[in-house]
Amino acid sequence: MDAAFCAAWLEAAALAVAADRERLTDLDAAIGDADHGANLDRGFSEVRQALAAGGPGQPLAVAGVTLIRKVGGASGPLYGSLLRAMGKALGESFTLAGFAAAFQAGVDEVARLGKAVEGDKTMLDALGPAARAVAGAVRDGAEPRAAFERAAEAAREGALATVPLVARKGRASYLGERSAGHEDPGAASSALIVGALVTADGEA
Amino acid sequence: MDAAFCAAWLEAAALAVAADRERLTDLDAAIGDADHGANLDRGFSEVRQALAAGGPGQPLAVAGVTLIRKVGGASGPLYGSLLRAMGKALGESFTLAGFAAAFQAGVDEVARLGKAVEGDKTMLDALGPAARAVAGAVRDGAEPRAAFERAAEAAREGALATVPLVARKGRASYLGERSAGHEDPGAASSALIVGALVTADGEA
Amino acid sequence: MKKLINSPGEVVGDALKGMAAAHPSLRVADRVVYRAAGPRAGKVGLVSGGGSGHEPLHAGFVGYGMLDAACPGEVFTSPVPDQIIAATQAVDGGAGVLHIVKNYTGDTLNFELAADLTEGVEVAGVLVDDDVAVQDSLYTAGRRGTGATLFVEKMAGALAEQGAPLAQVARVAAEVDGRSRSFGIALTSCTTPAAGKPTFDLPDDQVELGIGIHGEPGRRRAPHAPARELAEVAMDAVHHDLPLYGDLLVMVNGMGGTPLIELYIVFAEVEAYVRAKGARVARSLVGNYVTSLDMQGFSVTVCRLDDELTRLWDAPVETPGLRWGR
Amino acid sequence: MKKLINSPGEVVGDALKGMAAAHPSLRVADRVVYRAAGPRAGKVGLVSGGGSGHEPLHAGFVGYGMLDAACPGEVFTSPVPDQIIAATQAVDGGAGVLHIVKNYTGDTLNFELAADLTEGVEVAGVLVDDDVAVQDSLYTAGRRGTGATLFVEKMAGALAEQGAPLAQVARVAAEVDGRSRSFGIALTSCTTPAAGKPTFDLPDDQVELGIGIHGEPGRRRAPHAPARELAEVAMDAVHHDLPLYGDLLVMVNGMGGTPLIELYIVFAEVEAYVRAKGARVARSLVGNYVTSLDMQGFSVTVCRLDDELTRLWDAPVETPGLRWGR
Ligand SMILES: Nc1ncnc2c1ncn2[C@@H]1O[C@H](COP(=O)(O)OP(=O)(O)O)[C@@H](O)[C@H]1O
Ligand SMILES: Nc1ncnc2c1ncn2[C@@H]1O[C@H](COP(=O)(O)OP(=O)(O)O)[C@@H](O)[C@H]1O
Ligand SMILES: [Mg+2]
Ligand SMILES: [Mg+2]
Ligand SMILES: [Mg+2]
Ligand SMILES: [Mg+2]
Repeated sequence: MDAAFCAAWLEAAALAVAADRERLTDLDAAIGDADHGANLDRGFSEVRQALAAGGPGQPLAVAGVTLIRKVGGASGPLYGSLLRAMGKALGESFTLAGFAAAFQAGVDEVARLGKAVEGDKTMLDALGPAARAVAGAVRDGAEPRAAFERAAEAAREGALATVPLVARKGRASYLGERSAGHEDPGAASSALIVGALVTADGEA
Repeated sequence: MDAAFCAAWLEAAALAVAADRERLTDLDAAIGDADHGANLDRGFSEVRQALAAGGPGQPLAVAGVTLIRKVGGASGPLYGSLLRAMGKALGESFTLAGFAAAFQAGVDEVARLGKAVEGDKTMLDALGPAARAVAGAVRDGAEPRAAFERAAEAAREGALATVPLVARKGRASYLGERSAGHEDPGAASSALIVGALVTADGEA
Repeated sequence: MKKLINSPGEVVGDALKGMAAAHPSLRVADRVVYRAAGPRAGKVGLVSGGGSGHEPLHAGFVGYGMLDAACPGEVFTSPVPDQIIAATQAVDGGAGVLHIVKNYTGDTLNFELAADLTEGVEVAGVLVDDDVAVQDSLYTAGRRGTGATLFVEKMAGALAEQGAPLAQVARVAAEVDGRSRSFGIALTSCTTPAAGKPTFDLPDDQVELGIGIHGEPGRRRAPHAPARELAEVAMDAVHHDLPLYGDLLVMVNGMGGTPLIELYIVFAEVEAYVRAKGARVARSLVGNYVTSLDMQGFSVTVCRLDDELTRLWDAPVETPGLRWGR
Repeated sequence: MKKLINSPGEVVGDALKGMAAAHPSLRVADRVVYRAAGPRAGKVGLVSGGGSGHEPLHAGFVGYGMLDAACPGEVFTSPVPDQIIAATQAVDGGAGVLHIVKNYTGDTLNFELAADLTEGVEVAGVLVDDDVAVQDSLYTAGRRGTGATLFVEKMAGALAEQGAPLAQVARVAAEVDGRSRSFGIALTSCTTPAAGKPTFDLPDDQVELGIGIHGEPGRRRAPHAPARELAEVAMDAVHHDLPLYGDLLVMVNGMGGTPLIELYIVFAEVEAYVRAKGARVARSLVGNYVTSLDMQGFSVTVCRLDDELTRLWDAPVETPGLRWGR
């Protein structure tokens, strides 16, 4: 696996976010401030531009810095830090095990920055299970394709599992009990982004 | 005819205005500022209170001063001046001819103050024909009842005849051609007030 | 209708209670808002008034450098003569009183009646009629008074504060009106408390052009358009009537329900328009100043400045709605 | 959606263009709003910022006696670290810079990242978290920052203007926040330009209690009620958390679409409530100051004053959104 795969992943994630932009914003309207789709779509457009500009650096690191610098809101620095941490941990080429470790490092960074734990009804509820799924696949000696499919499945399940939760972090927490019954927008976008690993792997 | 008739007229006018308050405001919403019903209802409530207080003075004069002092807007001073002029012209008792002359004096006062003429799409388009109808009835030797019925009929027709007109005075004039196709609210309320003469005569 | 009110009949009284409580510099008595400090001997008194629902106009402009008293009527209903008489008598400092009257039948009638009935006070009047959406003709009620009222109150107020005599204050007030033009556009109707429903219905893709400040429908409807185009419609109407050159005072005014962020967007377009005509926005005001209850929309008012008017605009003012220099 | 904009993506940039054109006292560069006069040597610099849509907060409070720079993000989206870093470096007069940050995940994250990355400037921060509608707990994101931000910016700004050192400015800023509480009620949802439709639907007979300033739904719905009762709900919530006594600074703030006349009605009720508790409204502010786009509704913010804070509140301020004393 190599940097080209990372670039393909980011491209696939950008397309997935653009396609579901409205759904993400609607989810955010229900328990937040109705901008999550707009934020991420703006952010990944900037990422595509930054990558197209073709500067130096691991694509994930470039994308991470771009998100941190261009998006704002909660999701900008959080997704930005996820990708930047992954980019830092990965070189030009790496193994699936290396990817799994980098993924976990990124997720840890999100948790550290956001002071959140799984169950708080945030993107972590999709990202955490996804990172563990990749690590599990590595342990099972699975191919990348299978690993990413398991991660995508775990992220989707994790996102859906946020529905009954009462939010303890992010804007949704302001709603208290009323936040229950809605899928967390960040968890939903995380499921899209993790799902894009499968698309990218299919293309590679 | 006497002051008691005037009081009964005002009472009947107050009831008629209260009953049609919403219609008058709706007419005003179409080509004005949606307050004509509220203005007149507030004004005639004050008139009833002033008359109930039972002070001295011709009831029409009392009502006129009350409308001028309490209503505001265009209709307050205009209707107030109409009634005050009539009250000044009439004593404790009077003939139908005296009433006709007083009515015309009041209408002239409205025209003078408002600088309007018939055809400008204002209350004058109902009041003017009504005053002439009473005068005509006097010339024909008619009874008050018949005179008032003719006046009420003339006022109603005059009000309806404002529908196609383009307003040249009052707020409706700001609409230009768009004011055509709507009944003038002040002409509509004039028709109600003149119509109340019939009710009052029936009671007397 | 969803409004922050106790009941439709109490709107004006309750709001005046709040004004009095919020502004120790004001005194409210019998539906008249005065400067708490009272009249100043030898200073011309300035009295204005009109229907309520245009806040901060007029009561919010009572204070040093602007009005001495404001007479608020019911919502969109001119005040009654009693209020105006009381205000006129109370603010006279011996130098006479100027009535600043927006050109509406109700306002002019009630102010005229009041002026006739006020005894012992020299009264002059100025009629504000700046709205170019309305045709000015001998045979109509003439133009409405809208945004320029603020300009007249500010500049005449500054002149009065400087001790100018009544005739001069009245002359400058009329001059400000003569040099000012306005045009307004509504995105939504307002809802009067008494009616409880919007005065007019406007589809989601249309705007009303040439509205006044009482929820009256405008001269015509047009498709909703970007801020740039709406600003151009308004400025074309103004420029057609008052060719723009030299130094201008420009107000982009919200109708009550439009947030400041949108007004700044409109102002950017208006300023660009003025520059393109070779004129200059020398002074400006952006905000909700002459409103129409909860209506969404804006109006632009332009005044052609000269040195004296610029000085009068810049002079200190201390009112709830407009304050600088002290 | 009917708004006075050119396109949803250009809202913030266009509005900043308008601000720059309207206020010669401001300078706008790379999405940061500065005092045109630049930093003053030896004065602590004050930087705030947050999502746009709350105007006049924050950019409207840049000027003498308040902020040195504001960093406006996209609508309801925190600014990015680059803006904050640039602002921090530009306004440093050698005495360090205070970041005034409303407590939202996005705002705190971006300001923290910026503080970490700013070189050569001593940076302190204050977190504003005054909204009692949100439970304050170790296990949640904590209270939101809303109306008290204006109080913090005003009083810390006055202190900085007087030459106080960074630590003291930061301490007083935190004290103002500690003494302030807010509660908000919405009559309607706002519509973000990006979404193009209202964030939530609210039936004509219901209100949202405990809303923030981003169109988030509140803690619960309740039937619409007279202003007196809504004011009581808000004040009960505040009083429950910050018992009211002594001299208070009280702001009745509109959410952007509520006209001033209604805010005065609410203020009258709030003032009566305060009096009934034996406390006193010593200073007040009534108007649209910390808004949520076009939302209709209001919030109340109360700060318990002492002599020092009263002096800081009264000190001269000259910004587009708040001005007195000069
Ligand atoms: N403290 C946090 N830790 C982890 N994720 C968070 C945290 N706060 C918010 N999020 C995530 O961010 C998402 C919201 O992102 P977005 O709408 O773009 O930003 P904002 O909330 O600033 O408007 C939430 O749905 C949640 O998944
Ligand atoms: N100059 C005028 N002369 C005669 N009648 C007038 C004049 N201006 C207005 N009116 C009458 O007043 C009516 C409006 O009254 P009202 O709605 O109570 O006052 P306002 O127009 O001040 O809101 C109009 O329908 C018209 O009949
Ligand atoms: Mg959001
Ligand atoms: Mg009317
Ligand atoms: Mg009216
Ligand atoms: Mg946001």
